[in-house]
Amino acid sequence: MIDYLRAPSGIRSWLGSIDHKRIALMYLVAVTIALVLGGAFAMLMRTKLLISGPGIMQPLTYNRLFTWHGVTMVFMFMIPAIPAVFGNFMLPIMVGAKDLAFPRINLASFYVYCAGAALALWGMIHGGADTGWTFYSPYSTASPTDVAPIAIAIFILGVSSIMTGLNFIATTHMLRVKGMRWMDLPLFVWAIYATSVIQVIATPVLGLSVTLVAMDHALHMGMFDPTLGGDPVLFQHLFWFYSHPAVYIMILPAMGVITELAPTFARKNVLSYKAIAFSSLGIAFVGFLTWGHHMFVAGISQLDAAIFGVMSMFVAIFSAIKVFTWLGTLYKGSIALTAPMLYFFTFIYLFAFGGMTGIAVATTSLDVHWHDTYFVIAHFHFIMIGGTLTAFLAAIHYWFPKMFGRMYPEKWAVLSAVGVFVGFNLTFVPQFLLGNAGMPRRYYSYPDRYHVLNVCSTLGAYLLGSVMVFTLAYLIVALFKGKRATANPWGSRGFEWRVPSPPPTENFEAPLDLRLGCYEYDRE
Amino acid sequence: MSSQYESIARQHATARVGMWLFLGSESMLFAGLLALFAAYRISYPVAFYEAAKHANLVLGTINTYVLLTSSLTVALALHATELGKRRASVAWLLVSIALGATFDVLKIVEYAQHVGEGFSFGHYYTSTLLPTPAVLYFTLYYALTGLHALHVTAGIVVLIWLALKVRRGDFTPASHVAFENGALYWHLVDLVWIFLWPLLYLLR
Amino acid sequence: MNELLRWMLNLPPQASSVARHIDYLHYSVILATFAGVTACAVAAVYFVVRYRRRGNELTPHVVAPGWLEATVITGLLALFVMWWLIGFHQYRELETAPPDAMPIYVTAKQWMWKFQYPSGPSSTDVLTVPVGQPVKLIMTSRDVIHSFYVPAFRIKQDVVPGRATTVWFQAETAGTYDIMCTQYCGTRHSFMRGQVVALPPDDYARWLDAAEPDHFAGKGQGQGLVARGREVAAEHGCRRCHSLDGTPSIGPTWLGSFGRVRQLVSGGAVTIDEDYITESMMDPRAKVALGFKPVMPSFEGKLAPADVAAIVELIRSLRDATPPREELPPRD
Amino acid sequence: MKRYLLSWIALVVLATLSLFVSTSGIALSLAIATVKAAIVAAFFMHLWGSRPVHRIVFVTAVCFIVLLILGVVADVGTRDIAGPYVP
Repeated sequence: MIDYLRAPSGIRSWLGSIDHKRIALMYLVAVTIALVLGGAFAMLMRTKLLISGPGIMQPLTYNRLFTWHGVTMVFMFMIPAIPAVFGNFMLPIMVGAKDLAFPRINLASFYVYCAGAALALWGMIHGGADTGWTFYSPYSTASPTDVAPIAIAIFILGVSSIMTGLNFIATTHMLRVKGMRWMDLPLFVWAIYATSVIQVIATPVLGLSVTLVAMDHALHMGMFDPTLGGDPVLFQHLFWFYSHPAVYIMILPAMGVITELAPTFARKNVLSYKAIAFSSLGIAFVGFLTWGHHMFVAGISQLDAAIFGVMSMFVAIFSAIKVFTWLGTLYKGSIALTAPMLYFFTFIYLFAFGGMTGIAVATTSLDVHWHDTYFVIAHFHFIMIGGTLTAFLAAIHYWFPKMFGRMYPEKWAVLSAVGVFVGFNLTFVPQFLLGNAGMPRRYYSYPDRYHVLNVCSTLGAYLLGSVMVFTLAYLIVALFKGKRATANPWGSRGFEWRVPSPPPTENFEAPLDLRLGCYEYDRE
Repeated sequence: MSSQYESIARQHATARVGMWLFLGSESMLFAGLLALFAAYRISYPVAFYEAAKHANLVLGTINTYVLLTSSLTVALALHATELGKRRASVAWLLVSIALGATFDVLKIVEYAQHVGEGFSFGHYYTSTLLPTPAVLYFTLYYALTGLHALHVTAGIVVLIWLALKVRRGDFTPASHVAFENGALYWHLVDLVWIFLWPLLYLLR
Repeated sequence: MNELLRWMLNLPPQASSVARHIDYLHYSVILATFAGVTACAVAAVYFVVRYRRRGNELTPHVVAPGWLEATVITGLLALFVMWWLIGFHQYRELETAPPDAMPIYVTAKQWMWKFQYPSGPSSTDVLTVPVGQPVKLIMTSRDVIHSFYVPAFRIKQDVVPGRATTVWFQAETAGTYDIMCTQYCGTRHSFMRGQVVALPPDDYARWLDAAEPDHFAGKGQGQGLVARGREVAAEHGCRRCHSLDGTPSIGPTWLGSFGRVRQLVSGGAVTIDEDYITESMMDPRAKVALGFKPVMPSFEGKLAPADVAAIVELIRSLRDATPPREELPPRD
Repeated sequence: MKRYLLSWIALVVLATLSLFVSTSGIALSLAIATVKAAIVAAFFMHLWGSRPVHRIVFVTAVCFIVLLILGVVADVGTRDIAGPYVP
């Protein structure tokens, strides 16, 4: 059985391929480019913040930069990253199927993603959108810059997200190998399933709100125009109805990856399978009830603030359950400290810290002080970079042998894991203190008393950026020069490690043997 | 049959599940606009009450009957294909396409009449008869019925594609899942109109 | 202890009445965070050392005992909901101004703050307030959403165009504190900053007398906003439909109407406050009073903010007199 | 076949009914619309006899539509309910 990398060779066979593994690799390339682009915008922003007053760039340029950083990172990296790359590659193998339910829709979702990304880049080059990735009306509908192309690009990226989600739900329901019940599914599949449910349900509302902004800006439709009696707070309702579940779209797959690491490297059964599986679904559904905590000071009624406040506390419980179950899995295990395991501990520490500051920000009266300050920015970067990006790196290192048939260099990987941890903390812990001192977000120039912390944060950003470039470099080198990998280098019981690496196009020669569960390390 | 399925029936069942997921996602698109409509109606009850009087109830009601009947004819077309009667199925499909087209034409007539009276949307709203927030009723009216009409037009294209495939004999009583999914899409479009009609026209 | 923690967390000085309580809640949440995270870290390090890999041996299938999971979940939930309870109680205090608060009218415009005092003077970007007395800011925006944020007072409220939002504070210590706009509002969003100058009561009184009322409206030398209100009402023709002494007229009388609940043509009722009066000037047919025709023209763009504030103050000043028996025409 | 005709007749009758009953407020018209929607979904869209997955997806979508509307209406409807400040 020739493996999928060399099966039919040639560019046309790759670009037109409907093999979920090849589409996953194409997504990996596209998503990495988006990460590099978003990171570049962030570096430029941090460079400007080195000096407190005006300088280095025009205010309009800075405002465009933070909008592009937001749009590129959120819609082109965070949301598609783990589901579209590792979900696409691993889900069929983990459920024992030869491919996803709708392979052609899977390929179409990749090209729709590329179309959306291209339109967004054209919009940016064309000098578009200084409104922030949140597009709050009435500024977004009256902005001097060209908002419509980027808004429509986000709509198109949303369509691609729905197609991916739809594919995963249908596959999990209908294509499990004979005899695999829901409770036999690997927990990564549960996490991707919960993410797909959110993608399918919440994304259309985002599509609607950004289209309304684009039409308001271009055709003066006046849906949220206060001079015509419209209420801008309603746009915030529609936007955050999608965007809060969207942060769960970003973190749930990361939790799925982390849940796979613990049993493999601790050689131990997951502490409580049901707790993790159902907390994934819990996060997905209760996550829809908490969008109002972004609007405590936006002028919503106190009753609403009360409801959304309580619900935000409930959804935090599910994340807390997961953290305790991961740590519990290590108890009485036999832990090997490899690079993915270093990322695992980085994730646990930063996600726990980010999650607890999430509780702090969800407490209504504290949010009045912190809303739209650098405290909120530090909070969500702790979850996005500390959580999703760390899990993305962990997944690349963990599944590198399976996807490419080669091993990554262990020494460099450990160095990069430590570098990410140090660089990250140096960048974002000062931002917590800046937020406490009251420095608002999206500030081109700030009062002088915030200067020292901003310089420190920028140095951290440079360190984090360089570590990321270093990681990308040695991974690309490992693609060609890495040692040949065996089918199961980590000795894991996971289903994906029971097929040769890299797996053949059909994934399985013989159907998956379910006698030994994917987390059963207590018997041979 | 694609290789990852073990039977053609399984592939059809998966196609139906996929279609239902798509319908769920598509209906969420209208959820946003319905939420806006509810919010503005609560903020400005008088303005919406006055503005709803100017909605053309006659055309609205005719459109409701047109869409309900088209749901029936599409269901009958599907039934005919299940029994293998290709000619009857194509005939029912053509009736459904005609009904869909009637809906779109009546919609355009209604829009022309409203714009003529000055009830356009947003900044193009020039009428002074009604209290100012009434412009929101018409902005929402155009958004809701416009989005719905877009879906009706897409439905018509799907029905035309189905009619061609039935005439070419691609569907057999055993394998016609694409026809079922096309019919499901058309029924969703009718379902949405069932809710739009009372909200926009029966605000008496 | 409070000072030490405030310095360590880089929090601004606690200059308003609510700041101290909010900071106590802040300390409890942040300390619990540190405790929780360090506990996780210590547990992780212990597990890594204690259970390091010695060979590919098998590990026992440990199942989490039900009681442990239940206690952890309910314990955490209780802690989080307790924070929410305290937080929401403080939020209620932050959101509802005390009735005796001194109202000041704030107009946010793209990249500046305008303050209008009820007794006449107005100022830009600098808000002077007495220490120890609650101050209520009635804010509206002329273009996009801004957000009034004073870190030292721990208060923040979005200023939404087309609507009046309120925020209140009571300065405890004299001094100048930064005002910042925290809702992105355009190119110079980061320059939209002002100052709150908190003066001891006697300095404030001296400042108030000395402050020349801004010749904003060009008229009304040195007399209060109420007098200016009477003049603006006459000049813009309000007096033709609204009487000040209770005599029934085309429009509802202003005598004794402020603070009362008024029935509306569309059913339902509204309490007459700054919000309703401002809205009725800009969009009169939105909430028409029961028993009256929707004939009032809109004053959108015809009245300067100072004039709007003047009329609101005039109606507020008439509220104590008892209105004659309001005979309402039968409901047609 | 017969089932389709029966449900079509029911739909037309209900539509005409909601025309006359519209003066008594929006709630009744919406209730009738929900009944009509149920008929279309159950019979025309074959929700009645098909796989449970279809019903789950349909019900979930309806729940989230209602959730969004309730969340927004709860805010707009109760904006100035906050009672006087009691120290």
